[in-house]
Amino acid sequence: MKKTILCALAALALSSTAYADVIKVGVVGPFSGPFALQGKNFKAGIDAYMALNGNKVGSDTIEIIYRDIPTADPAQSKALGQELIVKEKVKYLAGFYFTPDAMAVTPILKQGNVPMVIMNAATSAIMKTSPLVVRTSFTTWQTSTPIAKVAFDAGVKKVISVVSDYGPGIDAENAFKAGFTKAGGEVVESIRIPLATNDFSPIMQRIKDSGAQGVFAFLPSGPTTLGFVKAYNDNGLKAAGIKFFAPGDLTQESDLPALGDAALGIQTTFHYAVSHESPENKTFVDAAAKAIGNKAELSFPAVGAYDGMHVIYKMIEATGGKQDAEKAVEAVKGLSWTSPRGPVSIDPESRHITQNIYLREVAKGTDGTYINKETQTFEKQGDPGLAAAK
Amino acid sequence: MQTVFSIAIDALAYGMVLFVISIGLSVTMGLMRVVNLAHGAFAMIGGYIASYVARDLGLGYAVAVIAAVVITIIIAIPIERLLYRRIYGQPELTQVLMTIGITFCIIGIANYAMGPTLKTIPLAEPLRGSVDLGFRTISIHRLFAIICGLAVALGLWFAIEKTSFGVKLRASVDNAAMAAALGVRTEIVYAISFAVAVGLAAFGGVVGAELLPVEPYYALRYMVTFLVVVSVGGAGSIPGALIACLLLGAIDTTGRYLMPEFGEFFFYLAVIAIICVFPRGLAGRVK
Amino acid sequence: MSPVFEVANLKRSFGGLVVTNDVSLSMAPGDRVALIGPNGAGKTTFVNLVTGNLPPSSGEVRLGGETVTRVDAIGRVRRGLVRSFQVTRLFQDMTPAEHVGLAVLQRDGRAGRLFGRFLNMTEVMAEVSELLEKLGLAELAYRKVREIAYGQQRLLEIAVALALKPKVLLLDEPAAGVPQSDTGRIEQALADLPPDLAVLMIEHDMDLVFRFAKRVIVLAAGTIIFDGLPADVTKDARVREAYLGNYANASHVA
Amino acid sequence: MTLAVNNQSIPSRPRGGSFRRDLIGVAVIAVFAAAGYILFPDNLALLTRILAVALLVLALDLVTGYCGVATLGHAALFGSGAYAAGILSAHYGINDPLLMTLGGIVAGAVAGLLCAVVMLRAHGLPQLVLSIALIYLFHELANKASSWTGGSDGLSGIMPDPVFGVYEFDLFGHTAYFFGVALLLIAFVLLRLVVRSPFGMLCRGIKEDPLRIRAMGASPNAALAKMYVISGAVAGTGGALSAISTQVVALDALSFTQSAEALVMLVLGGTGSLFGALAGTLIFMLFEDYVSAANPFHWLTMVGVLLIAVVLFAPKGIYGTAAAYFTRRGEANR
Repeated sequence: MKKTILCALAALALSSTAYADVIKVGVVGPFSGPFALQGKNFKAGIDAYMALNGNKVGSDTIEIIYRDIPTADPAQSKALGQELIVKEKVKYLAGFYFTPDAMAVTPILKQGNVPMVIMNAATSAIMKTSPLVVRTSFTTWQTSTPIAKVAFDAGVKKVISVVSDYGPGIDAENAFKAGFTKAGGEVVESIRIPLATNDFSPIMQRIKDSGAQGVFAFLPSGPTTLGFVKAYNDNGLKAAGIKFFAPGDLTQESDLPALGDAALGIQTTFHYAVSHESPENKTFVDAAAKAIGNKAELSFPAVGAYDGMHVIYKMIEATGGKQDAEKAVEAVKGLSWTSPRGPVSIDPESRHITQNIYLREVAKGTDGTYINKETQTFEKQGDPGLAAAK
Repeated sequence: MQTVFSIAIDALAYGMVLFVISIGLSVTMGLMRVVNLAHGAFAMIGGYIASYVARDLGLGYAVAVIAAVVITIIIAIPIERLLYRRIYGQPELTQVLMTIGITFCIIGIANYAMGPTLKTIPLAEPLRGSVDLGFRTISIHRLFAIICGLAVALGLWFAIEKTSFGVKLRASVDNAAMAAALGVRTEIVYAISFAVAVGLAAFGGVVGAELLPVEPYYALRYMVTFLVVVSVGGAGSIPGALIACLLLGAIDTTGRYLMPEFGEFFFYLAVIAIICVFPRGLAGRVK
Repeated sequence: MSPVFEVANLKRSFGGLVVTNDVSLSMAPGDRVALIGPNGAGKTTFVNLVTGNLPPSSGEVRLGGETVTRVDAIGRVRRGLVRSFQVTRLFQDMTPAEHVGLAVLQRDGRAGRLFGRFLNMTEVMAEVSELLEKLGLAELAYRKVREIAYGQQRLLEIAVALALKPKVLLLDEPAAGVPQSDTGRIEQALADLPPDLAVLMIEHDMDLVFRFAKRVIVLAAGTIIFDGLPADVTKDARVREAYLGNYANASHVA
Repeated sequence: MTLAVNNQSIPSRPRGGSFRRDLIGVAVIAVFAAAGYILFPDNLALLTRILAVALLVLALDLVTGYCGVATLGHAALFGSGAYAAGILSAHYGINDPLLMTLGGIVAGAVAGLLCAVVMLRAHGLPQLVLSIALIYLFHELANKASSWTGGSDGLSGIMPDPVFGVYEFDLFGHTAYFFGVALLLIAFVLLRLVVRSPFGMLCRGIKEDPLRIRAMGASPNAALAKMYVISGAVAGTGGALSAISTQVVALDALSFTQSAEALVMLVLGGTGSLFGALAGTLIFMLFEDYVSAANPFHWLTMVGVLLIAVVLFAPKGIYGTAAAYFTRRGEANR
């Protein structure tokens, strides 16, 4: 067995000795299916980065190989990861929208001598499964914790939490609860609803009956979010003054046109808003909008991918194009730069991105489109989820 | 007590929306004996057209509804001619394969043509907002959906039971050869029924869009729900479908209120229980 | 001889409509009985009650002295009450050999065996070939049923029934739909049925009834109106009325 | 009946025929497996996945193709096997791949029995809906029992030992592939025996006319339940293979999508034939892999077109239609 690995390593090493090489990066994400929009954003972010920074690092040409995984399907993800490493001989794996898909691939990183840059999957625990993982997106804990403080400071003492019954939802529930109780508030009820919920009226009734002053919600983006926000308005919760708090997944820019006026005034905390004001972001948005074709479809996975590419470029620089996963990861530990989302750095210990989290409110922009208007900044937020899991 | 009323209203509204969207499928499956998994795809096409007409062209909601129904039927005609005709009377599995294939194609095309984002259909002014019922508020659109459901149920019942077309349709369903011998042009009857079913799908897609928003995966996402509702009611039976929708709507709504985390369990356990007691569906005819 | 098959006061109503009313009959091994009756007399319901596909409102069915009223259709077959169907119900894609083989295996409780092929089971094949031979189907043994003529399918129905080694055989119009040229073979097959088997034949064709039956039962409006020798049946006034209506009586009077 | 033993008056069928076909079948699978290994040594993960799904589709063929029970919930059996194998390893430290497979087989069979109890209460369309309800219940159950199954994050920490203590499951997937090929071959040979056995004949009879089978004194439901258990064992093997080879199990193994895909593959290949099931799986998954790699963004349309084309031009499924064509040609030449 050991021999096989050695042979493989030798083979891989041989293939990477040539000077002007093509360095392949395998990107796994949902490019079709219900989450195709997120995959499209991956591609937009990557394309934008390469348009702005060229497709060469030193003398090496970077080539991206996309592989489609429409929904969370770890078996498929593992097969794709294996194929990318063994057949396509990629030196970097990136992408991964869903946590299980990322978790399926982490065990083979060491054997394949390939680092993985996660551009979205937001569960804290992934980082523990392999030392070769770096994440440039966010965790649900990271984005859901500050909103608890926001809610408490807004004078809300009793909150009901409503989350979709799956990994990220449960993370959000725990993160909010931890933050809110610590601040001195009370979570009066925690409701978990099935992912496939079409009609939210009964949930709204439940919220009303709970006597809470505010509601904290986490649902996957798409139709469910739309249904939830509409029900919140239609059932008179907004009119009754029950405040709405959520992490920014809920008011993803690509969903805002559909949410329309219903979403106005909703407060969320998140790491990135397309409307973020900075020269870096302007450059990024212009390039990414061009890549995706329709600016309205642009949202946060694009920035995760953009920064992911930045990290990969740095890794390639550090290793001189040679395949050395450990060295590559080592090189980006503590790396800091100004991302379109603001100043960020890679935490050397957790290899997760440290970044500003912004409080935003859905508002109408100057051109009549809906935006997440940033109103407050929580600086240099790490991932509280990893600590909580211990 | 207030809560009970409130849940009852929600259940009714949800059930009626389900009914409006699913009843077309009941027509294809019960009367034409086609397991039409592409039903949701036609509803989605209707939704897209309505969204385009109302939002991008800025025409009114009423125009959008009519355009959605008419254009969806026009789109469906060649599909019926070229593809569905080949599977009438074929084994169920063949029908499943064909209609899933059609669904995949429509999803792919919708994704390409309309993009992956959610599309909304701006409501007519009088349908926006909510009304206060005294013990709770409910969106006017929900009430509109309830009325639409009742209108569709009555209209279909009338068309099938009281018109000469209904007589021909029932004859064709009971015994196609006999009906043909009596001078009924079954091909035309089938074509019209298919058009009606597709039109109902489109109508349901538009009216239900507030609850089931239009996006490319609409066609697959809700396929199972439609199939379940129709089968529990007993395919082809309008009262059956109505009862099934109200019953499942009530179970779903109550379940989601009382124990949201077990919402799915309630729904599907109820489905299993109902089918075990009524193996042919609530209104299924015993042979 | 003690009766092998008894029906006592069998009654079945659908809502208010009594379809089978107080029917009793008894058969001994070797009996050859024909059950006739005009359309709508309740023959089909009677068959369903006897075979256990329909529960009776009241009354009893006994097989070899055992009350089987509460035994389901499958249990009755296993206790020796076997039927054939008015319209052949055969497996279109299977061969006559497979049909008979399956029946033999089922009778012996071996149809659930997961391994081995009956074609390789000598004693099963011996029985299969004997039965097919007897009914003149040997040459068709390995053709698919859909390829063989209807008359031969009827014979195969009988072969399948016999393979189950019944004590009581219910033949539901065994010659229905068979062209005139082939009825001879079916009659021959009926004549060759095992002598100790009790046979109840439901039939319209009076020629066949007279040639086959030693006893005729007439069912009309759910009740037995005649139970006796074939020779007497046409003379019976109630039978004439049941079949010919008032017209018969009128002509009689005239 | 004793006198008849040596009186075989009907010509006995050439017995070698079916046995020869078995050998050919095994040989064909072996050749395909070897070809896959030699031609696509870098795609073994995909090929192993195909093997696992092929077992699911074979299992589905047993109940759908051979018994006429249409189901959109067969992944319940597959997923139970996968989770059982995964839980054995992740929670109980039973890492022997053979024991894990055995666990998968048992769990699949039990799930099969459970499903049968519910499924056999109705027929036709309502039955199809029962299967859908079942798969959603299984799915929800696994989601709820997240301390056992990892919920929507998936069950990780599955670390199978080397097979026979020698062959390790490596990055390149050699061991997993051969392990899968071996499982598929064993399952195929056993199933060939089963479908030709008296029981297989009984099931074909049930598919055509359950009432007739009742009139022969056999209980269709008992037979179907038995077939469901066998089917569960086969699907469970596939699930275990999936868990062992990918070392992770997630809710998609118990999903409606997985069930529906399996049904599509079966119908695509041709129901009621083991080769049809295998051909359907191979063609569908290779096609999907090819078009989704060629165009990750719009491949679904291509798959749709393939399905429609099959219904229009090969109504018995690809293998079924091809087989019928060659049989006809063979007869014409005779």
